[in-house]
Amino acid sequence: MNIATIFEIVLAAVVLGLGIWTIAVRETYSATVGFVAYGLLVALIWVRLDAVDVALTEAAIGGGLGGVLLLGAAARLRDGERTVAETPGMVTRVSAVALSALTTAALAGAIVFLPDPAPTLAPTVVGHAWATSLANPVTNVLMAFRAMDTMLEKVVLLLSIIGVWSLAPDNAWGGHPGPRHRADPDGILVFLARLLPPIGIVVGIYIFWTGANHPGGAFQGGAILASMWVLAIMAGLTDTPPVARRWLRFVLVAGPGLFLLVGLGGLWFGTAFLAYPPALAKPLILGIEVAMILTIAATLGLLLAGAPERSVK
Amino acid sequence: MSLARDIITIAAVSAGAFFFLAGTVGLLRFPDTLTRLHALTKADNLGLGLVVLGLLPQAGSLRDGLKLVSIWLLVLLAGATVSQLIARTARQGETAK
Amino acid sequence: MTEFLTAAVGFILAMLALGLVSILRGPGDTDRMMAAQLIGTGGIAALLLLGTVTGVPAAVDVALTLAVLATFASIAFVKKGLSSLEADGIGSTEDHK
Amino acid sequence: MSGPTVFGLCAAVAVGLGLYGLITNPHPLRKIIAFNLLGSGVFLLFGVLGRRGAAASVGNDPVPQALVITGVVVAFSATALAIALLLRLFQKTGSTTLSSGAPPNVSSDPSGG
Repeated sequence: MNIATIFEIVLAAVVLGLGIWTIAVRETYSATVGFVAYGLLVALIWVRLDAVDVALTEAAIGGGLGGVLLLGAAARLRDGERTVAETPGMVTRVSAVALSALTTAALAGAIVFLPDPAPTLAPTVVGHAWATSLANPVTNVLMAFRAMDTMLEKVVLLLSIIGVWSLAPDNAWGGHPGPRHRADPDGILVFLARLLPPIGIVVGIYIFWTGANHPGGAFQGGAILASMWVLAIMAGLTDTPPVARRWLRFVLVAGPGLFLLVGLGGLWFGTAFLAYPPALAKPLILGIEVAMILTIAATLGLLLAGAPERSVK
Repeated sequence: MSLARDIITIAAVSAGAFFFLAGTVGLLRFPDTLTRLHALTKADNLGLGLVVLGLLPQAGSLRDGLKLVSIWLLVLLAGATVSQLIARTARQGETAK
Repeated sequence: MTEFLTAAVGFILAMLALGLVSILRGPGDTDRMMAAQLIGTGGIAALLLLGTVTGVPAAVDVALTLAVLATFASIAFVKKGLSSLEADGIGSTEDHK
Repeated sequence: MSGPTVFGLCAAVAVGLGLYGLITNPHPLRKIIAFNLLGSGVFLLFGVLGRRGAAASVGNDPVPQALVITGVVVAFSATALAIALLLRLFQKTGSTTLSSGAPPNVSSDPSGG
């Protein structure tokens, strides 16, 4: 057993310890904090598995935005904690343990006994990289070889924002999501909210731009941009826009819309839906990604803000 | 030359790890929020700074080195602001009791 | 060199876990607010070292992302923790002035 | 025991933990967290299998990686929708319980929704 394996066991143990904490601890707020820590450390496992694209996504979502989303809910639901009393009985508990143990055993068996090396599509992906002239194989899969999945994923984002908005009470329909934050204009929070976003926006665009040839991409970059927007909102520098605004809705559909147009263009001029002509592949993909990073940033920020709560005055 | 670089790395990263240790001991031993905050921010920022310093000789290019330093500066900025906010909250919580 | 750096990552991870134990156990919510800060710094240090060990230069980009988002998460921790404290009439540091 | 195997076993346990929390924890927000834990375990399994399928100078099979990235995004949007539903339920009834036996408190809805 060498030192690398020991390190891997330590990492897995810490991550699992946080998982157990998240499930077992009594208070919801503590569980949320535990889950944020879990999400950040899982990013380390992904780096160790040589999947840096996923590590970036996990750091942005699992640790950053997802954590903030859960935390906000935990803070607002704190008063409701007392009303939950009905804990499951002994029988439910024991059968849940049995079911979970069985699932874990089956998955562990699959990990131990499945063939190594596993069947792979990596050579096919690398072999067809010429078609897009992008060097990052994951971006190639996301934007070209399985572009349909990515387009539908953006549609899922759009559907969920529609779902969230439709939960607004009647008097706030089409209004501002979330509470209006106010802060001391000379305070330290406002200072940070003025200083950090320019840096964050540069980092976001860098992560997006480098995604063509190295790990990164529109989603990870968009998540960073969204977090900077929400930071400015939390510091009271700006307010969430009323969801009925036309420009906002245009931004939200720009990414999937352009994707769909390019896809239909492929059907019209070329051979198949979403087939890019090889000479135009790179500019087309970049164009879609630029539209998408704006859409993603707006969507993620609004998902964090939640349902509209205040009507437009 | 590479030996000298490795020695710098080992020395700085060890010192950084020591500060992480000191921070954790502080977190475990100090009695109240403000002192624990002190332990956390001082030790972590210095610890990360030393780790970054240790990794600089191993960086492949100038750009990578600049990225490393800018990460440290970002964390310093964040640490300074967030610990201010936490400390204020803690103090107000105390006076209100 | 690789062995040393791997050991350093393991050590920092262990310190991170210990620090988390003390923070998560901590009596008040102000203690728990430090969690994001601690994971941010420790996680970034571990990532940078790990990137050098594994030979994944892009790990620096992950650390950069983490630096920005951990700052954001820490602010949100304080803000959200604050808004729940305000319900009890405590703590109105930055809000409502 | 190689590195990916360690993480694979870790992922299997995470799935089990998430499943257990999803079934036994009465608080809906805890159920959401448990479900996310379960999902993250499944994603890790993908990553471990992709690592085993590493070939052609790629450290990890890009196809499962792309699947996982899509999955993370979808999981995030589902979580956001679930939390919005939960907050609205809390706003409307003043409680977060899902059981129909609990006394509803509808009259206390200030928003008139």
